Formats: sequence, structure tokens, C-alpha cells
Amino acid sequence: MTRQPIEPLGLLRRVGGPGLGAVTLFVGLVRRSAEDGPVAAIEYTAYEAMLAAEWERIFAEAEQRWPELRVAACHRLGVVPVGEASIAVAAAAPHRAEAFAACRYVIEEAKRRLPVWKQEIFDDGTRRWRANQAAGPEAVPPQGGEGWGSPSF
Amino acid sequence: MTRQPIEPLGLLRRVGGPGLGAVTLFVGLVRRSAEDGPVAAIEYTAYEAMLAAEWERIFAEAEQRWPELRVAACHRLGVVPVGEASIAVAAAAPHRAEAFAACRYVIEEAKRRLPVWKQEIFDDGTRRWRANQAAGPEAVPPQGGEGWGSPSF
Amino acid sequence: MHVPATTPAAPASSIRVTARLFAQYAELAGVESVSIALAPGAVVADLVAALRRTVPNGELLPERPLVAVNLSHARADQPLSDGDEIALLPPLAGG
Amino acid sequence: MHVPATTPAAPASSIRVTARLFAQYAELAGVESVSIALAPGAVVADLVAALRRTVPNGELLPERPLVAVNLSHARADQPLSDGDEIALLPPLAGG
Repeated sequence: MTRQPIEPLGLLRRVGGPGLGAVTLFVGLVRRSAEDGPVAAIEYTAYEAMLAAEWERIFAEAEQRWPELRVAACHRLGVVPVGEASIAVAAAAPHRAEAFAACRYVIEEAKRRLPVWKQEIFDDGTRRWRANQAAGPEAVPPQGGEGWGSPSF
Repeated sequence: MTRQPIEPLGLLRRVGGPGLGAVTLFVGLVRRSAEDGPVAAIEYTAYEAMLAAEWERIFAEAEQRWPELRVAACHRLGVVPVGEASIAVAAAAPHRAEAFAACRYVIEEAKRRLPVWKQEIFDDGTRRWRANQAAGPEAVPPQGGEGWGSPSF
Repeated sequence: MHVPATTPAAPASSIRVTARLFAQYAELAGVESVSIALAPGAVVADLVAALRRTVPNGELLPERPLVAVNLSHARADQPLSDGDEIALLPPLAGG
Repeated sequence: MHVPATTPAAPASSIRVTARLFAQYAELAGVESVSIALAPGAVVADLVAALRRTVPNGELLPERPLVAVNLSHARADQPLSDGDEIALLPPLAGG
């Protein structure tokens, strides 16, 4: 995680390696759209110790699934203005199918599992908490045992 | 196309826009692997006028399929050493599903259709022409009429 | 703000855990960290019930929030141990 | 190397096209561009057959190569017009 602007090139460099012929990068940006209203920025906060641990778990899962994979990712915290990156994931693999699949896996798991929250900050300074779609307890993989609701794992 | 090293950041900047919340980048690199032998570099050549036209057709197809998409891409020509990028595709869309799908579409079509050829250059200076898998006439979409073989379109 | 003990001093046989609240939940309760005593054998659901009774506006916390124990997502029936850190996580919004 | 006319001067009723060879095909034939006369109504397949008869080592070119006409991938039965640029493309290797 970082409070500074995300540097995609740094992530790309971190995943490079001589046998890896394919690199994919995903960058999620704060966007302004008609449906969300006049968003000027988003402030991200996190449970930072768990955020680091959850990234590591997601990376480990991806590296187990795609053994030659190299992956790096970053979530920005603090106030992120419209047009700037809030999250980035880079994945390198020998071939492009794995690089795409792994990058997609990591971003989907990140959205579903990272302990991060956001407040939209509108042009007039008002704020609104927003959650990802389908981000209830049943959307998150617990570490064993039976849970509430109907976990989909 | 370019004879200089590809700058992924430049491609990412070219596809940015205020309503676009997701950017994906694919970078293909010259790799060295046990199965291919001691490759030191690859020399790419192209039918350059057609290369530009084919990129434009692929972009137009992607923009028709994903209307809010912005896409940019680049194929490097000339001698590209191991570890450097030979091709890069950036795609920006409102949401990540389209950004991933469009980026994948563009790279798959590029591999299938761009009039580009490559020679592997080995450590000892010897050279070998290489083709992409499934790069015969039947793999390429013609512009109408009946073709040879069994076109899959 | 850290509230060292919002519950009575623990009896000898109890366990003591730290509950953390984030984002909307921290705003709601006005606290971010609570030290709380639970009976031995308590599970995550017991901790949530205790928090809902004891922190300010606790009754407005969901009965079944997303919970992490010691930095991992956890289920309602996960047993707790002395010293555990349990976090109540509002709906996630990363990315 | 450009070879202006490897075929006899065209009769009045013929069309004249430019054939281009790339990569392995250019190496094989030792030429990159050939001006060639064809009968009116000729299609891509006729041009390929003519090239296989006329350029050096032409018989080693595939009978059914990948072909582009005026910068677009084309089928074997595509009709040709005077002034067209037809390219014989070895198996592609972009990316």
C-alpha cells in the first residue's frame, strides 16, 4: 500500500524475469461518471496490517495456481483525485494466457477481500461511504469452519 | 510501430480519460527459454504499410464491440534483445471486465493478423525464422469471398 | 481512540480480546478499539453480540458483520483465544 | 531489390499488378517486388501461380500462401484490378 501516486512502471519492473514473455498490468482509476454524480476524489482507508497480510495470501494463491508467475500489486490509501490510480496489479508469466488469468484473479480477489473502505468526496465537499458490489460477509472466504449466510466457497 | 524501445507509460497515458475506471496493459517480451534454445534477440520485420492498416482495423473492431473503449498499441520492429518488449497493448474502459476483454481481443487479433515476421538470433549469431502457432492462411480473416482451406470465420 | 476497558474487569476464568472497528463502524460507535472480556470458549458471534451491547450505538452494528480474527477473514463460529484481535469490517470497497 | 518486369510486356488487354514478397519468401526468391501482367479477370490464385512460374525458386513458394491485396488480408478467389499491390505473406509471427 502507498499514500503516494502509484507508479505502474515500478510494478512492471518488479515482475520482470528472463523466462517471462508476457506481462499484464491492471490499473484501477478513480472515475467520474453520470451515475455516481460529481465525484472529485475518493478517500481510501484500510485495516493496514490485514491489508498487507491479505495481499500476501492472494499472491500465494496465484503463485500456487500458476507456478512460474510473478506478481506485484499496490493499493493507494488516502485521498485519490479523479483520474489517478487507486490500485494496480502486475503479473508476469511465460505466456499471455496465464498472465491475463493471474492478473484478473488477483484484482478480483483484491476487490472481494482487501480490508479497504472508501468515501466518495463530491465537488461540494460532501462525502458518502461506498462499498463494492457483493461485498457482504458471504462474499469473503473465511479461514475454515461454518459461517453465516450461504458462503459461496 | 517503432524501432525504439516501447514505453508502456506512454501507451497508458494515451488511453486515459475521465470516465474510464479501468486500464489494462499487455506487454509481450522477448524471452529465453529451455525449449527455444539460447536466443539472444529477435529481429522483427513487417509489411509496414499493411501493419498500420491492420492495427487500425483491429482497433476499429474493438471500439465497435466496446463502445467506450480507448485502445492503443505498438509493435517494435528491428532487433529486440531478450527481456525487452516486442509488443504492447493498452485498453481503457469504464469497468475492468471490458478493459480485460478488449486488451485480450486486441493482442489475440494482433498475433493472428499482423504482417510481422521474426528471426530468432542465437548467442552464436545463427538465425532461425519462427512463426506463431496456427498462423496459416486459414487463421486470418479475409475481406470477403471464399478462400482456400477451411476458414474458421 | 482507544478505550481500554468498556467491560467490567474480567473474572479469572475469562479471556480478553481486542475488538477493532473501522470506517463506518468506527464512525457509528465513536471508538476504534475496545478491550473486551469474554467467557472461555467464546466464538466470534459472542464477541459481536457483546460489542452490540456495550459500545455506543452498538445496536446499530449489523448482527452478522464481516469479521477478521488476527488479520484473517473469519467465520461466526470461530473460537477466540486470549489476546486475539478481532476486527469488524464494514462492506469492503477496495480497488 | 525491385525487378521492374519479370514478365513479357503486357498485351493491351492485360492488367498489371505489383507483387511483393516478404521475409522467408523474399529470401527464397531473392526479390522483394515484382511487376507482373495478368489476364483481365485474374484472381489472387492466378497471381500466385504466375509468381511460382516466374520468380527465382518460385516453385518453392507454397501453392496457397497467405495473401494480402492492397494492405488487407485476401482470399484466393479475390479478383484483381490494374494497379493492385498483392503481398505474399509467410506464416505470421507478430507479437
